[in-house]
Amino acid sequence: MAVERVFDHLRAIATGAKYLFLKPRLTLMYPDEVEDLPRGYRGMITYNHETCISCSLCAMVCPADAIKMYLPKEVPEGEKRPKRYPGINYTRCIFCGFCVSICPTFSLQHSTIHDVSFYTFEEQIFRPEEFAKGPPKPQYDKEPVKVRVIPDEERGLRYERV
Amino acid sequence: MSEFVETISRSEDGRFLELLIGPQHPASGHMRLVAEVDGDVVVSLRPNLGYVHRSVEKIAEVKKFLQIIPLVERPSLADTTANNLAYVLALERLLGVEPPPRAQYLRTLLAEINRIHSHFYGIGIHGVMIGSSTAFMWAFGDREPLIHLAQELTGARITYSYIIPGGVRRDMPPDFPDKVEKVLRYIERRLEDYDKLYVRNPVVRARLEGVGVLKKEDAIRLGITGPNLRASGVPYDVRKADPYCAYPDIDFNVITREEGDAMARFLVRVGEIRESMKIIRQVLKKMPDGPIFAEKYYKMLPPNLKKYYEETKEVKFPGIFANLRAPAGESVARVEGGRGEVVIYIVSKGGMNPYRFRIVTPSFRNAVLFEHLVRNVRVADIPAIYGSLDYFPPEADR
Amino acid sequence: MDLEEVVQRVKDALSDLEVEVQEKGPNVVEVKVNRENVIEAARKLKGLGFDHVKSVTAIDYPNERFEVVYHASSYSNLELARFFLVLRVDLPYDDPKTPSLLEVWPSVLYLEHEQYDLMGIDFEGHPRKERLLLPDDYEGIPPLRKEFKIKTEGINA
Amino acid sequence: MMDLLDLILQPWIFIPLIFPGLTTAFLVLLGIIWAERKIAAKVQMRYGPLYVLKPLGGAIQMIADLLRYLFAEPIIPKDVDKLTFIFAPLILFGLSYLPTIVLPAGPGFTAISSEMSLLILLGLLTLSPVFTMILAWGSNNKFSLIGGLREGYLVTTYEIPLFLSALSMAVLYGTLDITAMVEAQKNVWGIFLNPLAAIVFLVLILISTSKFPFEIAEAESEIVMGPFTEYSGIFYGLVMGASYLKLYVLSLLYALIFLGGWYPLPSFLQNPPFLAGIMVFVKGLVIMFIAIFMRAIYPRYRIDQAIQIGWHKLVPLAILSIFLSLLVVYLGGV
Repeated sequence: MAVERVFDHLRAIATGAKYLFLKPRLTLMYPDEVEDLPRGYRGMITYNHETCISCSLCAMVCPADAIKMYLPKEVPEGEKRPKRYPGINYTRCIFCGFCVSICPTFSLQHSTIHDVSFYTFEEQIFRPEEFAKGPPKPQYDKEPVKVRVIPDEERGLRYERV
Repeated sequence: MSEFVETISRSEDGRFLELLIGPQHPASGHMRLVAEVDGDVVVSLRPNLGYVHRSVEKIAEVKKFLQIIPLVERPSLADTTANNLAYVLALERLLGVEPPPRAQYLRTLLAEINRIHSHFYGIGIHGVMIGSSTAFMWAFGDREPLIHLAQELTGARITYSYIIPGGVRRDMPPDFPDKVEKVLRYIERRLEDYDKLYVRNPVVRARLEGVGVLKKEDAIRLGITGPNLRASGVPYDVRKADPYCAYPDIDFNVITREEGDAMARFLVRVGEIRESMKIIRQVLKKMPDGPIFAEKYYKMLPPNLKKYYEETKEVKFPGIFANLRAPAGESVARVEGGRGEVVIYIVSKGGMNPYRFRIVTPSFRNAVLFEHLVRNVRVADIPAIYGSLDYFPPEADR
Repeated sequence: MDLEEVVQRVKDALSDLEVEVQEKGPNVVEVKVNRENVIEAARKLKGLGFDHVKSVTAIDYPNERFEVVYHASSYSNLELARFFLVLRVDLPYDDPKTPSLLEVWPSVLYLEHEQYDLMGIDFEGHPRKERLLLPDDYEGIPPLRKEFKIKTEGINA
Repeated sequence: MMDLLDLILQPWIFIPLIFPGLTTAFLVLLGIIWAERKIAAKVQMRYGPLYVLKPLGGAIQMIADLLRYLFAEPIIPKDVDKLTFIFAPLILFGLSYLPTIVLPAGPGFTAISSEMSLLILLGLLTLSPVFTMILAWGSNNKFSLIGGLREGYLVTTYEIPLFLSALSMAVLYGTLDITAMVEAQKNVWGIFLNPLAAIVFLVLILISTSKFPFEIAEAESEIVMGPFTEYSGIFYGLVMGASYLKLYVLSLLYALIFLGGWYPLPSFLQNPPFLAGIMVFVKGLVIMFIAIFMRAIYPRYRIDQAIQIGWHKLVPLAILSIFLSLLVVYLGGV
């Protein structure tokens, strides 16, 4: 029993020592390396104003009240009932993608952008006009290396330069 | 039940020290534990819940049925699929919708991937609570490949919102089984190293064996759930007792242990990781072809969305989903999540919102174990027992 | 064991009490009982093998009644574990009191406490009357009652 | 200029100020904490400190940390006993550094040559834990109090076997002078003559410097930071540095009495004693490396288990090691 315990100690130490000489690091060196996300990643939303039919399903389904229907800033002359268009509030958005899934005209789509920072809360509210311009680009100090994350039998995850 | 009437036994002469562990404490989580210590011995301990209470049940009453899916995921972030699935099962019973077989298998697949990474989360936290930073880093690192798989499947790392009434939101990518197999082989190999460095480490065993013993009859009496119940020798698992999704077709074992101590609870989790890998392999092998969205809702899609769904196997919601109405009635569903059984009970009066929404999470049912197990143990055993319960305060507080 | 058999057993066990037993769904047996009999009924159901409670839910029907719903099931008898036993107690709206089932099922300790905290149901005999999830100094309407309103914003900005 | 150099090279200046004293101790402090984090990171499949001087793997991370400790506001809580709260860390740090002056840096190169140098060193080592307990008491915090008590229990646990196993080596070599003990190991190192004492002493280094698996007094997940819970800024830097200083002293002692000191350096290289000093230093580093490597392997023991290990295992083994020494002496000695 006691001898067995000594071996257990030695085995634990040997296993730890083994890792001193292996190179299986899992760290992704963000922001020097940035994951090249596949299509289908649920990032920030892009909005196509041209195809939007103003059905407001996106606002109705939004679980966080992030999407709301906005009146245009300037109502066109002679329009009795101006159409409302969606705008998004990224302080609330939870990236569930229900709006994208329910949009019948594919006007809302996911981008793969997810790491954007803002200075104020107001900046994160995108009215339809700004929403149509697309999500802001993330700012990096220097251009990051794009890597693809690949499951690997030896290392768990492997990062391959694109 | 006199044993719970007065668990705090304030001494007259001020001999006992009242120790407030948390909420600002390295190992308390989002809760406070009120411990009374006599020297190094804990006389009694009461958890003080509610620090992160958000009243999910009340919010659900003003949310529409589909909007509740992300809401129920929020309380237990490490184990979102269980809550998502339990809610959708209850909702489907209310709506009378049956998802197609392939969707059932995809649900099972995600649930098991989630179970593995939820268990790694629990193992990691348990490790750092008894002082092994390596167990923590390893477990959290090895969680990453699984989260990556889930991300490929659903598009999100943690909050999947993948399971919707009538099916799932998208099919798996074509090369997915290959990637899963690679990750599973990696985890298998790594579990051997865990075994050598952590599980059989004499210090770990000294800290966990015989600590916080939960007897079988106490576990049943107190309604404990999940791996904590099975570690006390009760072979109850919802996947076997009341099978849902693809589990009736899958061959797997319910891991139980008789000891009921912290080590047993830890080992049940390790055993369940191995069983989950077995289940995932079977699911991928037996995965039937066919639709992933119920016929009832598919018919409601306009032609261009139908075409999109056929081409990309990505479900577009029919417009009715924005204002889904459930018939009056009530339904209850339970699901075996990583931490235990999630029970969801919906009372509907036929509107767009549930009339009463009830979610009982495993952590809330296990919270009683703090005062039951942490008595006449040493101060150092508080984190050892806490960690072994895989208790997650936001999940208990909801 | 199928549902009918369970229903029959429950009926037999509760035959001397005023209860209503019915099937509700594929694996749910519902027992309606008034609050005078609830402890007795629970004790008998526990004797059948329903050894723990999974959920206690109080439902508020404003100015009408409260309902307290216990979802019990079994751990020790795995055949019985497939079924939910729903024990339903009606309470008058102005007197939301019911005996606590803590003596029969210790597993309701936190579950009943939570309903006391959030719905204001008085479980007589329950040892804990302080706040559980709410802040200790909370006063006012219990938040799960219908008269406690929370605002939603609607879809228009 | 030459005079100054000569002055510095005098043992009574060189030892307290250069090696093994202040300068080296300070560099070791910076290096060893960095190495601890780096080694743990390597085992845990991550990088550890990296961005401070990236080409060298973040080697000057600890200088950045030191600056942070220096310039952070040292918060002195309202309810503490101010006198003890401020002075206990200073004294603790000073006392942890003090034993270095007894250590020889090379053959005949000592600041204080005494026939009792081993006893002096051990005596000085016992002083610092008292101040850990004092500052724990002065912090007026429940976690500090428990941490201080744990420290007290551990002191009673490790001191007796530590002395016994060190003295067993004195029995073996027939002297209490560390320099003479090294000279006695010219042919065979102490670790081979009395492996039992060597193992016991190594475990005791872990206990007395609060390293894993005996990091009990500071157990973060239990009692936050133990005696040091209320400390911040430079005071925290001092108390943390003190425990590493102790490790440094004990590791050098281990190198001297078990690992042959400056042997197997041939005698013509021993004078001037620079190479000898480096030899001792490298051996000490190996011991420090072993001590910090344990962080990556073990969780921590419970206090009662540690005390049990101390009294049930280490004390009998230490006594046994004295008999082993006697046996070796009887069979032929060194």
